Parts: sequence; C-alpha cells; structure tokens
Amino acid sequence: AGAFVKLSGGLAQGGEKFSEKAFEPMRFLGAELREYGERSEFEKGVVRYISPNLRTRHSGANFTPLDKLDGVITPSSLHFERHHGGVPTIDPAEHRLVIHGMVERPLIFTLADLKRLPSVTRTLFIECAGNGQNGYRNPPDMTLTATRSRGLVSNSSWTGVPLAILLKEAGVKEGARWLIPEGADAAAYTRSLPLEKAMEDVLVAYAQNGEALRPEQGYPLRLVVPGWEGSIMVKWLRRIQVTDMPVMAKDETSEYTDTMADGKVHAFTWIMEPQSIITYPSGLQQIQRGFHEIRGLAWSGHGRIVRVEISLDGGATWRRASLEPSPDPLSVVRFKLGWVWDGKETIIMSRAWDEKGNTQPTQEEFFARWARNNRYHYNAIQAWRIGADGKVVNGDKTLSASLAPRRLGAVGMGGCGGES
Amino acid sequence: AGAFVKLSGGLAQGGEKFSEKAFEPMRFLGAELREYGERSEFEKGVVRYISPNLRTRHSGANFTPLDKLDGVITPSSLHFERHHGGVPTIDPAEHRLVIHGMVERPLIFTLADLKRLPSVTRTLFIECAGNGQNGYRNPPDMTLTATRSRGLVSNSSWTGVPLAILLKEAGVKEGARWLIPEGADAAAYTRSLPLEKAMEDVLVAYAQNGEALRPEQGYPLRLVVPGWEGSIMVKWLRRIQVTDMPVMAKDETSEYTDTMADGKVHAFTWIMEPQSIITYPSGLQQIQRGFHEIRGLAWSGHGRIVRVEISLDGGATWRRASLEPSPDPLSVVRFKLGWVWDGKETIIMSRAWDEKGNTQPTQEEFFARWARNNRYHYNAIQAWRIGADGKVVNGDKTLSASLAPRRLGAVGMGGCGGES
Amino acid sequence: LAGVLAQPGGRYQIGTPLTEQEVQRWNIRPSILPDGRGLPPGQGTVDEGERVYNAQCLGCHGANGQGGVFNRLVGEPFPVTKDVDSVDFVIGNYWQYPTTLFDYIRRAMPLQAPGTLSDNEVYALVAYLLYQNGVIDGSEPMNAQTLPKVQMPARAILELDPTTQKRFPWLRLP
Amino acid sequence: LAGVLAQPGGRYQIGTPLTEQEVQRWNIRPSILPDGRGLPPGQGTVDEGERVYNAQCLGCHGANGQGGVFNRLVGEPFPVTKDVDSVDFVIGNYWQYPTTLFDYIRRAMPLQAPGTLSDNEVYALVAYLLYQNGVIDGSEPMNAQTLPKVQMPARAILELDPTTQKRFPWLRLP
Ligand code: HEC
Ligand code: HEC
Ligand SMILES: [Ca+2]
Ligand SMILES: [Ca+2]
Ligand SMILES: [Ca+2]
Ligand SMILES: [Ca+2]
Ligand SMILES: [Ca+2]
Ligand SMILES: [Ca+2]
Ligand SMILES: [Co+2]
Ligand SMILES: [Co+2]
Repeated sequence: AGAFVKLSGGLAQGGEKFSEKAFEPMRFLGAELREYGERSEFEKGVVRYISPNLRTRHSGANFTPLDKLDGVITPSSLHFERHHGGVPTIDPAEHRLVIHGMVERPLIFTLADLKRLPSVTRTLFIECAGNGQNGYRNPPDMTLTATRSRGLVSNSSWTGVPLAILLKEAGVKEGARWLIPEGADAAAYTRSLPLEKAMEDVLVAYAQNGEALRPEQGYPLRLVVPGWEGSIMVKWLRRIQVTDMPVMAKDETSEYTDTMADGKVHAFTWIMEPQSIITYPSGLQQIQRGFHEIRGLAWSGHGRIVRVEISLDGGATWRRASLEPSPDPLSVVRFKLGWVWDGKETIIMSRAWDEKGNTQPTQEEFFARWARNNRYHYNAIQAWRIGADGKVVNGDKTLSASLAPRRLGAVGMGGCGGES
Repeated sequence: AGAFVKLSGGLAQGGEKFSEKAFEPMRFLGAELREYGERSEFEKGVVRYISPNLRTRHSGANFTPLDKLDGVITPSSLHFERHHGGVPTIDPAEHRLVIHGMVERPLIFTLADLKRLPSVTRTLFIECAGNGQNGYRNPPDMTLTATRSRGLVSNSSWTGVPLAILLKEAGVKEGARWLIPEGADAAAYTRSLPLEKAMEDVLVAYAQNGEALRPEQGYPLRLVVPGWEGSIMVKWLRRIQVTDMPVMAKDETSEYTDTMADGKVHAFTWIMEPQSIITYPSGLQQIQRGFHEIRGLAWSGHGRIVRVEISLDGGATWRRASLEPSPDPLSVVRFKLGWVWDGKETIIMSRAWDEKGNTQPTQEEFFARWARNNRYHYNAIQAWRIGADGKVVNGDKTLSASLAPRRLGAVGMGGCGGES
Repeated sequence: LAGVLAQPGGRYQIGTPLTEQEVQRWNIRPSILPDGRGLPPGQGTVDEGERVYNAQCLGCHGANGQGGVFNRLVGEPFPVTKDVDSVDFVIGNYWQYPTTLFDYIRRAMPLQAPGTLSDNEVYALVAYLLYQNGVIDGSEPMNAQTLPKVQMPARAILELDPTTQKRFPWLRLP
Repeated sequence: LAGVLAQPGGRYQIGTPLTEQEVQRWNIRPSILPDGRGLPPGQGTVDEGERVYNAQCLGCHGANGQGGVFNRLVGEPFPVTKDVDSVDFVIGNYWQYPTTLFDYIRRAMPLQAPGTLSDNEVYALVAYLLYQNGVIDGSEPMNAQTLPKVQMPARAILELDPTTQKRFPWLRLP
C-alpha cells in the first residue's frame, strides 16, 4: 500500500517501442505438458490481501484482489477466506453429513451418496456481512483500494445437491421451522437457517468452479445460501439439526448483528443489499490521459442487477453503464463505461440498482440508519478521486464528527472486516 | 487405467456408518489464512491425462479430466493443453502485439494499452479439432474413459478486447480478406483467419476465469474464436498480419485437414460440430443399484445446445435430458437425467442437438462421410456399457473391417489427439 | 426432480438411516437452544469458573476477562450506544441469550483445544463470566435449570431485521 | 462501443504507430504466402539441402526423411487413400503448397533451435525434401522464383470444407 500502480503505462523504458527481450521466448522450446497447471511467475503478486493488523490468522478474513482481476468469476485460489478456527484438513472418505432432529428418519450421507442425487450448478456471489467495513473510517482512509473497500466478496460457479432433497429423504416433521447447520472445523461453527429458505434454493455444494470445493471454502461440503450473508453458508458441513427454534449462536448474536442509529440491534440481517465497486480506475492506481473503459462489479442479494449508474462529477449527474450478460440473477455482474480522461481532477462513483428497486445509499444516508459503530452490511457508494497527476485515491467525503466515527469496526480489534 | 473407480460406494470400510476419524478435524486449529489457495491434498489425483505413448511433451496435448469434474467451468489448472514447441515464459512488460500488413497505420500495443480498451467477457468452449480421436479405434478401446474420449475440450470465462476494435484502430485497407495471427512460442505458430469472422466476435483475450491467462493458454494474450476449432485460437499472440490471401500454414494443410471417405481432403473445417459426452456413469467407473443422476456435457460451435437426448437401451429409444441454464450460446452445457439402475446390463448414450438443427452422427454415419484415417472432428455418439457388476466400459460397437480402421489416427504416431 | 424415475416411496432411497444412539455419537458438540434444550446434566459455580478461567482462558482474554491478546469478554456500559466502540461489545452489554455462552464455549473454546472442557467446567465458566459482567449475583450454581432463566440486559435492544421480517412474517426472535 | 465518448477521428487513439522499418524488425519470421510473397532473396540446391538435413534434421526425422524419433517427411504413395495410415501423410502425398515448407521450416525447425537456419539453408532443405519426395527433379535451385511454381500432387485432392464454403461464399483456396 502506498505505492501507486501504473496500470495504463505505454511503452518500454527508454522510449523504445519494443525491446529485444520480446524475441527471447521464440528461441527455445518452452515448458512441457504438465498434469496440473500453475499461473505465470509474473502473476505471483496477485494475492489475497491479509491485513498486517490481524492478531491471528487462525480466525479472520482476507480479501479477494478485485482491482487485479477481470470478468466475474473469482479464481478459487483467490476466493476471500473467513474462518474462526483455521481451515480443517478433511479426508472426504471419512466425512459424513448427518440430518437429524425433527425428522422421520435421521440419515447419514457419504460424499458418494450426495453425488448420486440430482445436482444443480449456479453462479452465485458470496459476500461477507463485514464487507465494506473500511468505509467506517472517518476521515476516509487515503490508502484504500477497491480490494480493501469491497474485496470480501467472491463469485463462483457452485455445484451441489438441493438441500430440499436431503430434507425430503429424511422426512421433516410437522412443526419444524429451523435448521441448525454445523461445520467440522475446530470452532464447530453453527448458525440458524429457516427451513423455508432451505426448501427454496439452498445447495449442499461439493464443487466450486468445476472442481471440488477448496479447503477454505468448506471442502468437501458447504452450504450455499443464494443472496444471503456469507457467514450463514456453513462450511465443512457435517450436521444439520432440524428444530422449531433458532439456536441464537454466537455468530448470529454477539457477531453478525447490526447496531442501528436508533440504539437497537438488528438480528438476522440475512439478505445482502445492492453493492457496486469501480475496480478500474480505483484506489492507488495511476492512469494517463485519453480513453479508458471504466469497469466495476455489482451484485445484490435481492435479485438481478438491472442498472448501474456512474457519476463522473462527484455525484451531480449520473449516466448508465453497460452490463455484461449475467449467468444468474444472484451472480456478480461486470459493468463498463467508455470515458476519455482530460487530465482534470475527477471524482467517479458507481451505484447499483436491483430488480426489486433497491439501490445503494450515500454515506450520509447509510449512517442516518446504521450506528457509526456498526460492523456489517455497509453498502454506501464508494467514490474515487483521480488527481490531475492521474493518481487515484479514496474519494469519500469526510463526514461531520457526530455522524461517523474516527476509528471503529474493522479498524478496531473486533469484527470480521479482515483488518483487525 | 484398468482400475475401476468406485464412485457411488456407500459407507466406511467394515460396515461402520462412520469412523472416529471423522471427528479429528474438530480437535485442532486448522490452517491459517493464506495469500493464495491450493486444492485439498485429497484431490491431487485429479489431473490432466497425459498419454504414456507421447514421443515428446514439447509438442502434444493432454486431456481435461472430464469424468472427475462437475458444473461447466474448467478449472484453469486443468484446461487441456496443446502446443507445438512447449509453453513459452513471457514477461508481460516486454510483450507486444503488432498489427501490420494491409492497414492504414501499423500499430504496436502493450498489454496496458489493450486493457484500457472496451472489454468483453464470454463463457466459451475451446475444443481441439483432434477431440474424439480415440473413437477411431476398432475394435473399441475397452479402457476408454470420458476423459480420453472427449477431454480435448475445456470451457472458460474469457475476457479480452474485441479484435475488431484493434483492426479499426489500425484501419484495414480495401481488398483485405485475411488475418495471419502469429504466436511468440518457439514454433511461431501461425494460422489464417477470415477478416469477416474477426469483425464479428473474435477476442484478443488477456484473462481466463477472472485472472490472467494461464501460460498454457497463451499468457499474456491469445485469440479466442468462438465456436471454431481450438487450433485456430493462436496463443502467445504477438503479431497479426492483414492480407488478401490465407497463408496455408503447416497446421492448416498438413495438419488440421480432414480426409474424407470420397478420397478428398477438406481444408478449413473451422466450425466445431455438436458433441456430447456422458461423464457419469462413464468408462472405468463403478456404480451400484438404485438412483443415479446421469450427467454429461454438450456443446456445438454452431450455437446453443437446445436438446440432449439420452438412450438407456443402446439407441433404440431416446428421452430428453434436462439442461442447466447456459451462460452463453457457445458455452459447454451440463445435461442431467434421473435414473434408477436395476442391476441389468445397460447401454447408455447421449446425443446433442444445436439451435441450427445439427446433431451427432452414429459411428457408421460418421465413417460414411469421413475416411477411416481422418484425425479430426470426430463427433459420433459415444456409448457406455454398464455390466451386471456395475462396471462401466466403452459401449461402442465393433465396426466391419472395411468401414473403420484397426489402428489409426491418434493411436498411430501422428496427429494431435494427445495419445501419440 | 427425476419424476418418473424416482424410487418407491417417492424418495431416492439414498443415505443410511441412523439410530438415535448413533446420532448421539455423531453429535459431539450439541447445540443449546435458547429455551435450554440441549443443556447437559452437571453444574458449576462462579468460584470454580474463576479457577478454570485463570488456568485456561486468561492467557488470551486477559485478567478478569478484560481483554488481552484477544477479545475482552467483560465490560460496561449498558446499553451500548453508537459511541461505544465495537471492541467493547461484550457479554454484559451485547450478548442477548445466556444459552449462547454455554453453546459457544463448549463448542469453540479454548481456541486451540476446543471440545476439551467438561460440562461442569463450561457451567462454571458461564457462571463466572456472567458474574464478572454483573448479570448474575453468583448465589446459585449454573445448571440446566438456572441458566436459561438468566435475563441478558442486551435482549432488550435486540430486534428482528425488518427486511427479514417482511420475507418471513412468522418469524419471532426467542 | 463507447459511442459519445470516443476520441477525435472516431478512434480510441490507443496503440503506437510503427514505421515500416520497425515492423520489419518485429517480423522476425515472416509468413510466406502461397503466391510466394514473403520469400527472401537467396537459394539452395538438393545437394546443399542433403548436407544440412544430415547435420540438423536426421537425428529426429531419420535417414532420408524416412522417420525416426519424430515424423517421417518423405514417402509414397499418392494419392492418399483411406487405407493409408496418417503417420504416412508426408510432404509428397499430403502437403498441398510448396511455400508451406519454406514457411514452416524457417519458423519452427529444427525443433530445439528454431530461427537459426539461414534463408539459403531453408531453400536448400526445401529443395532436398521435395526431391526426396519425388516432387521435383532437382535440376533447378530453389529460390523465390522457382519455389512458388512447384506443383504439389496433393493439391489435386484438397477442397474447401462445405460448411465453411456456405458460411463464406467468397472463399477460394489458393
Ligand atoms: C489461544 C487463545 C484463546 C484461548 C486460550 C481462549 N480463547 Fe476465547 N477467543 C479467542 C479468539 C481468537 C476468539 C474470537 C473467535 C472468533 O469468533 O473467531 C475468542 C472468542 C471468545 C468468546 C466470544 C467473544 C465475543 O464477544 O465474540 C468467548 C465468550 C470466549 N472466547 C471465551 C473463552 C473461554 C471461556 C476460554 C477458556 C476456556 C477461552 N475463551 C480461551 C481466543 C482464545
Ligand atoms: C529435436 C527434434 C527435431 C529436429 C532436430 C527437427 N525436427 Fe522437424 N519436427 C520435429 C517435431 C516434434 C515435429 C512435429 C511438430 C509439431 O507439429 O508439433 C516436426 C515436424 C517437422 C515437419 C512437419 C512434418 C509434418 O508433416 O507434419 C517438417 C517438414 C520438419 N519437421 C522438418 C525438419 C527439418 C527440415 C529439420 C532440420 C532443419 C528438422 N525438422 C529438425 C522434431 C524435430
Ligand atoms: Ca465480540
Ligand atoms: Ca469475531
Ligand atoms: Ca504430418
Ligand atoms: Ca503434429
Ligand atoms: Ca435490509
Ligand atoms: Ca461441417
Ligand atoms: Co462476515
Ligand atoms: Co487440435
């Protein structure tokens, strides 16, 4: 952080249009066929961001490097991580999923069992409820990047068996309303999930982007709960208890509850509100005059993104970006707008609208509802300021002291924003 | 090969429904947050197939392990490879793309230049023209797997700049009809591509599944030519010459031409015909009685797959499989059909239909048109035979000696089927 | 989904039934519901809790739960306002259900050796932490009867998210 | 694509113009078109070709191009029929354009050191391989004038793929 990344640089050093080095690869045989590929050595700098402030890497989060990626699929090696007791090493031959509680017949499933059953593949975002937490800093963090602003989101193609099928196999009893899924990690992580949602569209996923789930994503089994906060999508899934009451687990009471401006605390804020983030040009990048395609990502747990607007004048006027076709209503979508930068200081922003008519608040609107010490579900519009020198920095306004905090949330020692 | 893979096995060894080992991961802290993830150690056997018969791994192909993957995205580490002089190591800061020949102004582009321009992301299959070559063996190869039958196909989300934009920047001159793209590999691989196709939908891609192209896929730049044979999608792209004539390169004359039953040789067989392959249950897998979801992959270079049919009786009757929603007309699509296996010997097959009404031929129909020594564009229906013991093997028929070869194509020492 | 081809009984007949005893063996860290269901036999006092805390928890959570390398567990004031830093959200001012404490400590603490505390030790730790937070007076031992009856101050400010309420009109917080 | 925002001249003004000389410097392995465009000055004979072949190619392609570790380059019969194994598709019976030989050998061979042959050596190798395949009598040296005029027997059986013809009605094979 701190160094500006020259993204739109032109030619080779020294004014030459190309160098003799460009011919080198043509002179020798390259690498042989391999069983399993790796990325180029020149891409080794594209990594998940891990805050230097973390007290432990056994419970915390890291960020998908949104400002260094293209398209909408998150490479599995770069999917953001969040866990509470480290990533367990699970032998899939020993792993089981048990469904018990208010059911006709408790059942135990092997992985092979689950893979025989009807499967579904969907492209879905997973977003940490703590995403955006760096937006709570006031005055704004001038070293903010798109990654640290909104990188607690990733987007993958998930394959699994509908949880509804497993529940029907076990036979849910009259009066059941809730599921308590449990992980096979050290923290035996649990949450509460309404049976109703499970019967609609929840997946017990075993594959991610075509291959087995990654360890950090719950290998060999996890819940995928389309559109809801990531923390409910229990990983390393080993047990689902069917009940008539939610468990009110630590991570749905003492964490993952929202503090509101009216002094109340909100529980079960499950559906993720619309978000958008401009990834190019974005914080700590460096651009040059002339044409650029402004690009970013948008998503909403309420449904399909139907419109993304971009302002090139600090929010005074807005124009419509074009959207790439989206594989699924609950997938991240890529937005784009062609633009010629004239070399003058410019504030750019984006805001997303979903099919239900929801959009993103300004910072002021957000803090009018949420308390300034809240840690979750921050989705206010992010601004970037392009200086006359082409350097891009956080363009958020400094809020009045009474409205927003000087140091809170992720920036302090609690929460899951990944920086503490 | 030779060993049968028990995919639908039930419980732990010794009749126990679960073992104490299942609790192990819960007793200790797991792995820490990491900058770059890796797959589980238990998945290390999921690799690209490299034939033991290859004379060199510097020019050849390997196969995507279709029978071990789910969904439709091919993990980039498992995308099939095909190259003629090894995989070059290219420094993206030194790499350039030059457009020259019949243009108003020859132009040189850095990677940074290309990334400023309008971008497009599409999910597209890439299939080697040699895919299916193992189908030329007669009698059929009883060790065939879905991977070795059709694994020279992969499916990725590609991001890049439309080639049309670059050509317009350079200004194509009157009379130009062709492009000759060249790679920066040892073989300086070239092909001919009609300008007309380039103006429609060809991409100069720099990203694959969200991140930079993989080295085997052309890092840092490759052509993606939607729906056409993979060999035309020049990798490590360094130069595009605009001409009025095709170059008739080695790999569009002495290779990648089809020998026909009438004695002729066909050039420029670019559009990939419909294909489908059942991946579960498939060759060398082992199943048990009861319910299974039959699953497979289908694609066509002519356009969207609109129907896949499955036969459970060796081709006598066909029923319609369900199709997962497809992100793009030229993406691979996943098909599925629920089925209860009664323990009797069964021959299963699939055939795909595209939106233009094209479908797959039987072996006999294919060899009535193509010569038995042809090496490319084999898309005949693949059958699997499930024995009464649940073992799955190649279910293709033995053809009469006059129709099909005993040993040809990929099985010999030429061609790109990846086995020679 | 597989309509015509499904097995007798309309089910897929996949998955193996477990006996209630096998379910118990699998369920090594049972969930505790807010009404106390799931709480095991046994009990513990504040004093016992203090001893276990000092031996097993103090290293991470500090003397008297005041915070150390990791989260503080004890603190004031109640109610939390928007000026209370979230690092000061603790059991006394923020936890809304007493059962959560038992459930969480038994399943997840101590961090590096979860699942090693006895039920009596967990009851004692719960008693100690509630006492330290000024929630209970410590006169009664914690057990399956007393624990669910504890009133957590922060329950008063907990509400259901309105968007969730609209989506699930039947939903009431315990 | 970016409509209203495009730069003056309707272009994006991205990419740097090259001089014709810079294009030449970049174009280290120029393409040879079927009509001979792109062929360099220089020439080579069958005898010269034999010497280069034995020194640089024989190890992989065998004595007289009969095949070794890698592809055979020389062989009969013509025309290829469906009974000819594809490993016997060679220059004499399967290659359709003489210019392809020059283009390919110069750009890609020898496998481990491509780009190291002189133009004269490439002409000589082309002469040698065409002679070995019985395509030429070897009386003339190979050069930019003679090479494009060589008639390859396999050109007679080459046709455009009918699907491609339908898609691009203007397309004719050279
Ligand atoms: C080795 C360090 C360590 C030890 C020892 C430890 N804890 Fe913790 N504790 C943590 C960490 C880290 C967390 C945060 C876990 C998370 O949510 O990711 C935590 C969280 C907690 C919480 C939840 C706090 C909140 O408000 O979110 C409680 C309660 C708790 N511990 C109690 C205990 C008790 C009781 C013991 C002793 C039996 C104990 N801890 C021992 C590290 C430790
Ligand atoms: C180290 C091994 C090696 C050497 C030395 C070598 N070649 Fe090759 N050659 C190959 C391989 C491997 C191929 C197949 C390349 C491919 O298409 O992937 C090939 C292909 C060819 C072909 C195309 C054959 C066809 O019908 O597809 C020609 C022609 C050829 N080589 C000529 C030469 C000449 C001339 C030389 C010497 C100047 C030479 N080779 C030296 C390995 C070699
Ligand atoms: Ca806390
Ligand atoms: Ca925490
Ligand atoms: Ca050949
Ligand atoms: Ca070859
Ligand atoms: Ca809401
Ligand atoms: Ca065709
Ligand atoms: Co979170
Ligand atoms: Co091929």
